Amino acid sequence: MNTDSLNLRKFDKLLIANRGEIAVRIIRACHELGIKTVAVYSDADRMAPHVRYANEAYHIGPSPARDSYLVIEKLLDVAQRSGADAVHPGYGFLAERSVFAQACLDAGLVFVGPSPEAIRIMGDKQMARAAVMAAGVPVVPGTAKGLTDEELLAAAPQIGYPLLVKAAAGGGGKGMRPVYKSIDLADAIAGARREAQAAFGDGTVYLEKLLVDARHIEIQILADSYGNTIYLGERECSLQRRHQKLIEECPSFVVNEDLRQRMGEVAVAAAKSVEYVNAGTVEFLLDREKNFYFLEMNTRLQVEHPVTELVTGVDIVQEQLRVARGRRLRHRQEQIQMKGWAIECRINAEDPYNNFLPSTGIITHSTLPSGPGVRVDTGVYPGYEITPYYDSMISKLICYGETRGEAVLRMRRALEEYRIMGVKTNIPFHQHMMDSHRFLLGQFDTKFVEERFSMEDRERTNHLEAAIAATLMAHHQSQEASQIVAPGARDTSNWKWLSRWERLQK
Amino acid sequence: MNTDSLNLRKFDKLLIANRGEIAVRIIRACHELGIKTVAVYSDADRMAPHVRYANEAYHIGPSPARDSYLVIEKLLDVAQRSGADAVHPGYGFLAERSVFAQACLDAGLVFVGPSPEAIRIMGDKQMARAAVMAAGVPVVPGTAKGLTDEELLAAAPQIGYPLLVKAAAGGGGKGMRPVYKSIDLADAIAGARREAQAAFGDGTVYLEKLLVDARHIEIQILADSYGNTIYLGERECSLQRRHQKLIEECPSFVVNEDLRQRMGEVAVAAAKSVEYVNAGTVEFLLDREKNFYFLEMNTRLQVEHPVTELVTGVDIVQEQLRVARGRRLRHRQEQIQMKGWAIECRINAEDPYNNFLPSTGIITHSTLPSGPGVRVDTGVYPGYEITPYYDSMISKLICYGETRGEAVLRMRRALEEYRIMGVKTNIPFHQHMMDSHRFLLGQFDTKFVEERFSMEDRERTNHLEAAIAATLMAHHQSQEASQIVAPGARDTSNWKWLSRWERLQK
Amino acid sequence: MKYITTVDSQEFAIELKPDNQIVINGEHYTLDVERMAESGVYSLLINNRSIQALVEERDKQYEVQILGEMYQVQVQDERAYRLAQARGGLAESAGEATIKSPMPGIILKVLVEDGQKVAKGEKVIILESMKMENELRSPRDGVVHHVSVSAGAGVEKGQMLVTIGD
Amino acid sequence: MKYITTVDSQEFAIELKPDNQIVINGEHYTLDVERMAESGVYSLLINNRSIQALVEERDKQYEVQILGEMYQVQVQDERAYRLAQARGGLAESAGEATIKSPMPGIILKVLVEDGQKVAKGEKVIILESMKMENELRSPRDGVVHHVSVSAGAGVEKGQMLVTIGD
Repeated sequence: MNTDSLNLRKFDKLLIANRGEIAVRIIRACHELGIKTVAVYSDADRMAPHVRYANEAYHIGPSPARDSYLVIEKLLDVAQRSGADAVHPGYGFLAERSVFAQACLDAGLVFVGPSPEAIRIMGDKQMARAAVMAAGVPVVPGTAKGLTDEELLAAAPQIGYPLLVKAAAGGGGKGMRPVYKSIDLADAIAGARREAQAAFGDGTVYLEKLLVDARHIEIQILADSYGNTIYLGERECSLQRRHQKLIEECPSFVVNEDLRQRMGEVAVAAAKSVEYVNAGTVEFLLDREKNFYFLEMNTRLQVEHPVTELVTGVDIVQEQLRVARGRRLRHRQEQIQMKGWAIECRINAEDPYNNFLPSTGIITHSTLPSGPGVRVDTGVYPGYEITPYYDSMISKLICYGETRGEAVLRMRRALEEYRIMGVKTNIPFHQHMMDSHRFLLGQFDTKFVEERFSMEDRERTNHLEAAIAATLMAHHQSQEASQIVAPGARDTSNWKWLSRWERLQK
Repeated sequence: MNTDSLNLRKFDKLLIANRGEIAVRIIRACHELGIKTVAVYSDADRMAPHVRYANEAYHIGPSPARDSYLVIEKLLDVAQRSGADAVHPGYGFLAERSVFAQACLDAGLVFVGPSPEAIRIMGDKQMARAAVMAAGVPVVPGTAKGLTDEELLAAAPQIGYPLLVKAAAGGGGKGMRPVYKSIDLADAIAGARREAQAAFGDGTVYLEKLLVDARHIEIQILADSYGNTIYLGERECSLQRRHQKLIEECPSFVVNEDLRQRMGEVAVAAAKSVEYVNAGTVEFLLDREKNFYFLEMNTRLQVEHPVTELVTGVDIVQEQLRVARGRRLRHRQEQIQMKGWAIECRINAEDPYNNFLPSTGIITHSTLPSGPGVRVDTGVYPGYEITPYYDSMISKLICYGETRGEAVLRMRRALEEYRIMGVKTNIPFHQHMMDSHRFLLGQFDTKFVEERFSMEDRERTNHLEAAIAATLMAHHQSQEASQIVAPGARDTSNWKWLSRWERLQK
Repeated sequence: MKYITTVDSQEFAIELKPDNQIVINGEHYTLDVERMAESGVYSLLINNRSIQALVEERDKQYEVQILGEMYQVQVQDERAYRLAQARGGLAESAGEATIKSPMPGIILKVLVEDGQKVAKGEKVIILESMKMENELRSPRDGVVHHVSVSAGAGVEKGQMLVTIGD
Repeated sequence: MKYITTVDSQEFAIELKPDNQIVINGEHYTLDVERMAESGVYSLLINNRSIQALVEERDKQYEVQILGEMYQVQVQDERAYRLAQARGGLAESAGEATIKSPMPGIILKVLVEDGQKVAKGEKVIILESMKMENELRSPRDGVVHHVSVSAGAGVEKGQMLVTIGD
């Protein structure tokens, strides 16, 4: 498994095989390091910031990702035409497809990520389990894959209830069934197999213990090609809806220094089990008794990496690039200090008052919050259209404070400042969460948003003011319409027209 | 001097006796702490962000500051009408006028700052010198004030040349003359007296050693009303033009931990000499041999406080408010850790290619840089008019990095991203400085910008691209004009019109 | 000029008077208003209380954003309001409610059929779009009059899916 | 269509051709251009090299901002350029240069008088404005034709202060 040595060398021009905020994030890191950037874009993204901010940009096809961002040959063709000597996959799209990493290496390109072999192993739940178990990493108790229905039924009592039936090839909750009583197991296995067959073309399932009141805690790791692997503390990612993370924090309310060190060392062991190089994330479930179990390893940059950056002071994307260039890690483990607290809210185009229905449309206005302790990573702009082609994330709003309380209060302030028009956003959801007693006390698990949090008890307080503002606009419109008849009387100032309404009324 | 005890109590509504970015900064801190805010505005500022972000806003008169922001009675009247129980003066305007602090106390308001007495002493150069000398603080060698011409001439040899003749009531370089040879001294004293008399109505002058190759280093201090005073490290503010700071850093390239501690302890002693409470800054000149001399103490929040916030993690404005509410400091000296490096560039409306001439006009477009390590504190917006009434600062762009190098590279990236149209800005000056060899090596003093830095050697590289962009716009305009004749043929899309030019040409 | 303005289900009677005076449900306020050119940002000072609002007109309604929250507002002048009242009220239309597709996507499931009774908030359609399964729910109690699509169909934004009436 | 475009003192002959082709001083490029609605932001892809430019027209010139730098650009179509050349060139006007006040303020000092010779870049007026003393300098070599103000005078933005000719 020594493809790494091929995969490391100085490069000066990087192709970003992605779009949106993460492409912008990578371009910023490259420009800070003096690396030239090559963007790719689909029809929908001609005016996207990643196209405008990159040094070069190439069109790669129609808007659907399967015809553009997912077409390996097109990306390699652009790399060749542009003279790029490295590729950063971002997250999503091809980031965890070992064939893409391999194709880059075969084309003589540095792939900013781990070896294809590491991606392949960690991308297969069963292989990943086997690899990390061999390295002494605790995993959620469960069965091997490939068992028959009869073998699964026989294995269930050892695992105990509740348990989960999970698809070996699964993801996003598909082919997954919780089972609380042995009598329901046979049906659940059959249902999960059907769903997995339909979704992934592979009906293989396995059983896993279902952890109750568990938190999703993940460890950020960094590894260079000289065998140095360090962890950058944990992230708390329990606030999810339908397996989509909504709010992430660093550090976690429930992880103390001792637990952090133990989880960190286990995460490093997991990474080393596949000779991991570059940035990666080891996800764990943490139960009420502070037992933690390996869930999976994400072999790429994570959406929520900024909270770790703010608390550790380490620029993870710059470190990725340095490591891919064959450098050693800049930090030893003992140099990593956690200071302060960071929270990230994912701002999505969806309606929190209507079952989080995605909201499409053109963003007509966008004013980002700014000032102390506020960071916004975004790939949209006024005029940007939220299309069904890509995900609905508008931006990541990240706030830092000396303490968790300060970070929460700052996040409230920033959410109030953030102004987006044209599509509905989940900003009120985040505001409601920041006001929530249980969130403030850190009392939540992965089921909190879906099962114990509701927007219905949110009180909106500015009906009167909204009525006034809309009435003034309507009044102005009707005045303007009537003045078209007598254009000589028309107000020439763009600024003062509304303060004139009282005169119009006399 | 125990007015402090009157000056401290819990308050819930704060009047901000200021405008611009600092008013916005204070409002943000208040909202994060749950304090209601009252803004005041002149005619020019009705739409300013501080008015829109505050909970309440009151008009206080015409645009010139002497008719609005400087009128103590109007501010006290607004405090009374709004029920505000505290006042934050920001910086500039009335921030260092002891009569204003006293008037607030007399009106029963908490003044977020030190006692009137501390302001009065530190506001008088000679009294300040005397106070800090008594506390063992080194000052620049010089004479007392109020000496006759003969006494000054007699004292000069002990101080040695070069020296400065300075006005006791001076500021902004007025009434200040450098003298390099004894033969020029008499003339310089006479000239400085005339200038001081004209500018301040007070011809009192004194002599002071002129330090060559000196750096301007200042120490941020915080003091509560229980006698606790701490320092938050130093700021490097040597990059100035005409005594206006342009770029500030924390920490300084030339201050090591030992010097930091010595300067910090001296700054604390200076503050304690006037029983100082709240945030303050002690300014020093640091010579080549690392001797430092007290320059003055600013008894208020400083423009450049954000660089200290980023490196220490302490929110200085929140600490000001807590201390004014009678709380103890949250940190002991040994808890203050400096981590990383921060640089602030003041973005001003002025033309760096034309002798930094101020540029007035309306800001037609503004896109702030964002992403990792970038903070922008601004009080302007698209539609804002840069008027001659107030200073020409558009914003403060602050970048943070793990190292100075990372902060500089990030600043370059952020300056490239920052887009302002409608007025000229000094962004190219900052870009040129960030590229400058001497800046990168930290080799500069307070004379560097004026004497050894020029925009003339800056090479601008995008003439061709500018030509293309302008030509396309001109072409579009002429096409559009010709299409008015045949409106049926007009392009209805706002987006695609330019990609159509080739068809129009066929 | 008098207006009847509805936000959520709250009605406000708003009268604009000379000299920056405004009367809302009988209460007098002093109002100073400025708008930023072309951006839709309004700054209101209501008895010196500062409110920033973004306002856009869309589908004959106004969308108003204040402090992160979006409000849907209907404004009618007095005459139009009276006419509407005479016709049987504004919101309580006696006609059918229509569920339209909020975005392009694929119908995963149709959970109702013609003639079926439905309650307000009941799931009607599962639509896959933007990599997510989205539940479309009934906006009112009633009876399904017509289902226009079936599972597996691709639909465009705004396409009529189900009508619900009395 | 052919244009002669001047940036600082550099002249570019620019020809827009069909099929996204552009010829600049004889060199061919492939150009893709998009503009953002109403914000003046242009995205150029010049042989796939990405350039973002903000463009505004002001006083019959174009101000173009690229990567923090502002460029002043004059664009003339070929015919207008030839006419101007025939009249003696675009920038090298034979007439007077005028120093106008760039902002309202007070004249602190007038450093020249009528008939005095001045060099390009020489200080002519000290204007106090925005709490600063600002030096106004001669835009060219020449002779002071007329000084319209004296020390102590208040001036408006754009007010003529000094004219300089041959």
